[in-house]
Amino acid sequence: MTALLTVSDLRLRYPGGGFRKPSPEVLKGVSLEIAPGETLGLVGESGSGKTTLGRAVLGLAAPTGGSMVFGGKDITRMPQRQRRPLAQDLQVVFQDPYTSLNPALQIADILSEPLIAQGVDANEARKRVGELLDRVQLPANAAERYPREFSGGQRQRVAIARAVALKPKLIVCDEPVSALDLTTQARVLELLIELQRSTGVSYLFITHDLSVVRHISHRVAVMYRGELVETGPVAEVTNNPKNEYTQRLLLAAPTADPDRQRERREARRQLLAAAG
Amino acid sequence: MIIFLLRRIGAGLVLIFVVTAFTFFLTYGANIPVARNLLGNSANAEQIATLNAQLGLDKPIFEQYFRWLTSTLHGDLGTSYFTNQPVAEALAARLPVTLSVVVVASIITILVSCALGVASAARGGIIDSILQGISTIAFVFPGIVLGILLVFIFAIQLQWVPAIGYVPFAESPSAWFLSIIMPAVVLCIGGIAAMAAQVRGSLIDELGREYVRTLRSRGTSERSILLKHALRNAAGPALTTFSLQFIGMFGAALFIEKIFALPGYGTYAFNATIQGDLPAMLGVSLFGVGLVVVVNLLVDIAAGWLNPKARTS
Amino acid sequence: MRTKLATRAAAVTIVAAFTLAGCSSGGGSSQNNAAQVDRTLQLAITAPPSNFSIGNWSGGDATLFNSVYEDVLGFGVDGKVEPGIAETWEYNNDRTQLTLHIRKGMKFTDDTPVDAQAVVASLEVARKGASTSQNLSAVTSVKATDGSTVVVALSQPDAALLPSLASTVGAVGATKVLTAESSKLEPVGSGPYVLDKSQTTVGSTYTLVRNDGNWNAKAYPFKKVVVKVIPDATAAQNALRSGQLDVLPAAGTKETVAQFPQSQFTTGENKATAFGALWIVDREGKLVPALKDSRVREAINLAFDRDSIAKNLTGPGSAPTNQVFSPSGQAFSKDFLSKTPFDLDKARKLMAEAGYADGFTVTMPSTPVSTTFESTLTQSLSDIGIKVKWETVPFQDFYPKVFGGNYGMFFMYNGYSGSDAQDVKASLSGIFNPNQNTTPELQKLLAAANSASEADQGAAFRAVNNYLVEQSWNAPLNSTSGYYVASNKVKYTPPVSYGQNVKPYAPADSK
Amino acid sequence: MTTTDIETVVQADAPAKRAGALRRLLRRPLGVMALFILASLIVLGLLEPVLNTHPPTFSSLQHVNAPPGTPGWPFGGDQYGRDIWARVLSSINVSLISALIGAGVGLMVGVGFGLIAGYVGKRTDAVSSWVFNLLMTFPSLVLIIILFPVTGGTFQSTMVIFGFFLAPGIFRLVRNLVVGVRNELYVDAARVSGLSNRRILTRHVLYVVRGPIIISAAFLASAAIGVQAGLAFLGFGAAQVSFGAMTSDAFVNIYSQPVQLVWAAGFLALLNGSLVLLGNAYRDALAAPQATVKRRPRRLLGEAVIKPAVSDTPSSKPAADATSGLLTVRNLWVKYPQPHGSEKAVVRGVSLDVAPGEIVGLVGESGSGKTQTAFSVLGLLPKEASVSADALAVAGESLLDKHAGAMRRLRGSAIAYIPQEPMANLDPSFTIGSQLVEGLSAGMSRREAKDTVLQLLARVGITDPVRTFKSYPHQISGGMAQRVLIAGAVAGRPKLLIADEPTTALDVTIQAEILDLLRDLQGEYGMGVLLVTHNFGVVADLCDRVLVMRSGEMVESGNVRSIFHQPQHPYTRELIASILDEETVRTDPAPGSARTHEEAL
Repeated sequence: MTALLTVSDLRLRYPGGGFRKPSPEVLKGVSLEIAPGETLGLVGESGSGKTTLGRAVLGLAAPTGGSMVFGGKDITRMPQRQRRPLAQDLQVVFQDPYTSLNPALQIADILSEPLIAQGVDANEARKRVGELLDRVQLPANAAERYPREFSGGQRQRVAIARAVALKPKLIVCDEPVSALDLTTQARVLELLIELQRSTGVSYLFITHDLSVVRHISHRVAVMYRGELVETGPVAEVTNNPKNEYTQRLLLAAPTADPDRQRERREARRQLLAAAG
Repeated sequence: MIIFLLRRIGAGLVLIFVVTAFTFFLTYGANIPVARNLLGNSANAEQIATLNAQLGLDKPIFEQYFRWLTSTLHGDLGTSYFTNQPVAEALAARLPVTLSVVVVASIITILVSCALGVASAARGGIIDSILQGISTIAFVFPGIVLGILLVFIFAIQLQWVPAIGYVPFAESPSAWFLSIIMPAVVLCIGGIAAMAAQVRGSLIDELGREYVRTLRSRGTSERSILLKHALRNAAGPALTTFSLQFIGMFGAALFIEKIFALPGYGTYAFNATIQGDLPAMLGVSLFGVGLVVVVNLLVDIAAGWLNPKARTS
Repeated sequence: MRTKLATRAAAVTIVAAFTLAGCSSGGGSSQNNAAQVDRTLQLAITAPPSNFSIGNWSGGDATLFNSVYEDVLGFGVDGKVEPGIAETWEYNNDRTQLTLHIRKGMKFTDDTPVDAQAVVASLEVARKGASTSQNLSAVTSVKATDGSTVVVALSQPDAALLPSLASTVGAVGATKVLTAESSKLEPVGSGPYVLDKSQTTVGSTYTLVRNDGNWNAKAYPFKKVVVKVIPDATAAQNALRSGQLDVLPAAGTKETVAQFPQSQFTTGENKATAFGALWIVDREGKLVPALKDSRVREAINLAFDRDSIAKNLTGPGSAPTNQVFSPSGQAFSKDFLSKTPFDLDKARKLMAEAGYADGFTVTMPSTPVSTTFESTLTQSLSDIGIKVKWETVPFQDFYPKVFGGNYGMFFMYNGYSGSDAQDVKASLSGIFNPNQNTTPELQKLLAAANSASEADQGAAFRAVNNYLVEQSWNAPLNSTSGYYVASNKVKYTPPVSYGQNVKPYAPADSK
Repeated sequence: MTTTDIETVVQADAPAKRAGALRRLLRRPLGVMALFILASLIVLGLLEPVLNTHPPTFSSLQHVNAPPGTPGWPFGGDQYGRDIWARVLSSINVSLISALIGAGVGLMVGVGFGLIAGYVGKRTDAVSSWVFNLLMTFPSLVLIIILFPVTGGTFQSTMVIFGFFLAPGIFRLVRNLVVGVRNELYVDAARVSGLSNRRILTRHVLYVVRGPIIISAAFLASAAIGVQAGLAFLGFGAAQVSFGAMTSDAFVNIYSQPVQLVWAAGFLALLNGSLVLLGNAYRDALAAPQATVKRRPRRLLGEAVIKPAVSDTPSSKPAADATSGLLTVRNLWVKYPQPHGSEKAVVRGVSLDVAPGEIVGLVGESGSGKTQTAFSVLGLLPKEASVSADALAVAGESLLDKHAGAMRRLRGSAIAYIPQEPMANLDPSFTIGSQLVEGLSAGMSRREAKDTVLQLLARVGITDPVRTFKSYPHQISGGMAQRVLIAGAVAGRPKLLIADEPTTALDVTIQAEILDLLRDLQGEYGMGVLLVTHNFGVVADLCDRVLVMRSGEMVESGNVRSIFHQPQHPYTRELIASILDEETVRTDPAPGSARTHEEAL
């Protein structure tokens, strides 16, 4: 199997802490694989280390152990300079569409930035901006406008356009829809799936929302306190969780149906009673 | 907390060391003809050489520095070349003067600027505009002019306060207060404006925070919200501003001392400098930096006390 | 030379502080009948005294020094030498030996006797002292022939000796502590006042308490004298206005003192206290060759409109002068003023004759003291083609730079001592003559003047004066007296020279 | 919805015109005035050779203390007969040069190191921060004076040194800004895009620090001018013509020629004042793009009073009689003033009811006005909001025209509130206990109040109430903090509880616990609850009835089951349809995995 990304026994501890009391380990030996064209959903609660894992893959956090291989290259401790060409293949969409776009730049500049960074001619880059906007279903006149003139969902489309500008092989999506309204969320997810189908890009999709994971992922990895507790095909993990934490997580999420939610509540109480 | 304090004290000592060494080598490098200045017009070369030898100025620079350092560590700051008074004794006599003025000015600054800042943040509108006006005027209005005006009205016309000089607290607390109140008022005008603006800004920030709304939702009185909660949380940033103000006032005291002929630290520093009085200059920088270190330490302690996060961890 | 930066205020103040060596004390009229009152006199000085150690007095206001120490001789308010520790004195015929008869029964404040030995001891210290040795350079020995007689032997006659002994140079201190470290701040003398350590803060306030054991204590009506250090002139004026001072002997210009309400203050003009001069020190032309030529120096003297300077720049309380002697002395002559009239044409002609028709450039030090005169100097000198480049000199570098031969000429004040002999001596030594230039003629004239009898001294020094003016030795511009202000509670008699003990002050209600 | 959301609502349709900060500055009278004065002074300085009547050091003996207006001596002469006008011009230049040098050195050093330290971080940051903190604590004036012999006393070299003392402030500012920017997601995105550090610095970082640097430059310049003048006033570098020297000269003459002080001090004040005002105005222009709103004085304390509806806000429905329900709202309007004088309505004629013991969910997307509606009932909208209604009553008590004191009493007892962000809603400076005790109504002894609070803490499921009582907010977790806030809300035994997204900031497992707690408490106290949320799961879990809002209007209300199963309004239908169905799981195979599958075959 030729995985696009292979993460093995990744460990990470943020710098800091004292001489006697080192800072806690955020990732405690995480291993996972993502195949080309596949979406791996990474679920977990806040502080579970899921975002850190994404940042480590992106080179924004330095691992303290283990390894990451992307497209056959070891990227575990790749220096910044060598990493730059990697941007062709590895991109990101962040959670907060309000801070992931520089408020001072026009959309056209935001979108051409990765292109120019990879050596695309400025005029050519400018031309591609139009295509990109079209790809994410934004009007062409968006190019001359500033991020603050768009709604959250539209901004997230810009961020997605920026991510796909270089036709990457993997996009790390860090909670890309959790700040969006319900209706917008659904449409952005549709867009992401559509892009995946047409380009064959892989997603490492980080989220805390199980229904989103069900919707977009082929496989799911559940993270709890810096460790992966369960990995498997999405249907298997969400319908028939083996891990106790996964079970709890699934039962805790309220479902949008008063009657089924009552049942789920009961189930959860029983589980907790059994555990407690 | 104790480790934190020890670290700060250590850093302070390093600072004192660095600054005094800096002062020593720079002033030495300036090659001030101390002996000639001391002996004046009629001295001959031989007398100058004798004096240089007496003062140890003929020794290599590092030896001189080492001598100064060791004697300082033994508590002896040397004797002023020009007044022949032990530097430590001179500073001990002069620091209280400047400190009296600066501390009283600080107290006035804190009280008035908090009151102004609170009023401005709470009432807005006219008080806000007045505060803005005061701060602008205070910033541009030369303190000298204000000083002259105050002296003219209160010392010369009304004769409520002395025009010049300092009366030690031990001699007469009331005379002490009268002798420093005008300098203190002149000194704190600019500071009040800056501090009040800072208090106002921080308060407005705090009043916009969510916990304020929650407090309101529980029926907490506006008075308690403003004076207990918001002010307490706004105190941290204001404190930092205040510590800089304090240090600034210490420098500005120089001008005040000139106008009110106060025998303070500033005049001493001034005289030491223009005379090239090395021991006095070193004493001045030692005490100046030492004072800054102490003030910063106190501010840190106060900030820690104000901020439970720093206090409890 | 100390702490004068802040005193750029009034020229007179500066002059006071600048009065270099040989500050003499002029005696007040010995008011033996003055009512002794328990009043306190409040005075101001611009800078604190650096020390009270005999031989090291470094100039400045001598009020404190001369109040604490009784000098060998004293000065009268008219500038005449009066008895001090020596009741009487006489010279031998060729004026090379001075015999002093010491007053009997005097005691230092530490209860040791003031006798001939004590006088000898103090004078011996003064002979070596950095600030006094020059004044006593003619002295070859000082001996006590008995308990109350001291004989001072001179290598050559010195007319300045008596005035010197009446000034800080002649101070007599207790033998035990004469050279002790403590004498710097805790003097022991036999003067009219004692420094009260408990009420003194070194550097800011000095309190003198009357020494009733002083032989002339009755002449000092004030029981206590508080001397405050107030460097800033305006602050001092404020203090006087608010009643924190009694007198400002050098309050400033006529305009300044006019602001004091007459209902509460008396004002008046002082005696001439100092003069400002362009000192032409490079008379050998080492640095500025042109200055060697007496025609150039004369041209410089002719370039100044001294009357206008006195009238407009320094204003009332100043007078034009082209002489280094005090207008109050005998050597000064008003007639000599016509020797250097304001005559640009003649000046330019002299420049041309000397070969400097196109002028030359000269660098002069700019000090806080010179600022007043700088624009006038620049202007006047450029009128005859001399271009002045001003070089700002930090105060502490001034002496070394002048002594280092960095300037051909510079502007500076010198104080009048009250003695013609001392005045000319000061003008021909130290920074005013760093190269010790002299000429045989000048030497001859000086020797004659120094050995002249008291009666002939005036004429003899006038001859010296004449020579210096005619040779354009320097370019004195302006003598200044300034004005005093006294509260109505205190009567102030301006002395001949500035830098006194408290003799000039008396309660207003006494006669 | 937080305050920022309220602002977004307010600004939402502000004209999209992008007025630059400079243009905004020019719209402020103070800014224009300052700019004009400063520019005039600079021109005066530059034109010195043309404008001056004499060289600044030229003195004319005839013009000593000449009165202003003397021909050729426009401002008169000083006590040495120098032309005050010429000296003023020259002093302007000295001041401006001082400002340039002082601020220039300060900026270069501060910005340079600030950028590097902030961006590189780690040890570079630690070391340079330490050095600059050290520099900051130097008593600069004293040291400058001490170094006077070293600098030779020229004002230029003095200003170079002073510049270094000015640098720490700038350094801190720039460093903190850069650290802030460095952690911005768009910088991360740029890094992921392969931009070089230099490019990130110039493109993303410099933009952000630009404004604050300009502002501080104005203040630094004024500080430099002040220090130069101050030193000259004291007599340092007195030979140099400058405002300080002029002031000092005039100070001596203060009693005889007071007008001379006016020139020096006046021009110095103009120069300094224009710089400071300019800095302030520019800061305001940067901070508040729509600052024209400020026309109305902004009172930060106090809340909007709810007005009875007036005719210009037509009722969408005829006003119903106040029911006997717990909460009755009829035709509620909330409006905010806009920059151009108009008003924008964010709640438009909303009517709703909550019966005693009923849990009503108020749902809608962001900007729908649901939070504004909830805060109207609490009376916690900001002062600038204008709120009106035909009827607004809680437990039969009308809130219309109720003054602040009465509203406060009502909030302490009848109405309670649970916020969204638990941490931000606790005062960080006070212990949990003291905050809760304070909320309890008076008439209780401290001892009783403490016992009550401890019981409440236990009731909301806190395992160690005593310890939590003594803890500070930062010492407890978010879930705990929300329990504490719930305890605070129910302490007064309220009849109506308004919960604004009470679980949105929490993890699902915690959310489930909090929902359980809310349900239990509601049952126990028989409270009516108005629950603002966008989460239909929460609605399904807790609510009896649902109200759906869009763009400030109520579009549908009904029983929870009917809303979920038979939504009537198209918008409600769209909302329900957007809920990600739990049953649908992605089934299309990943192309990559498919290929691997084929390869395996």
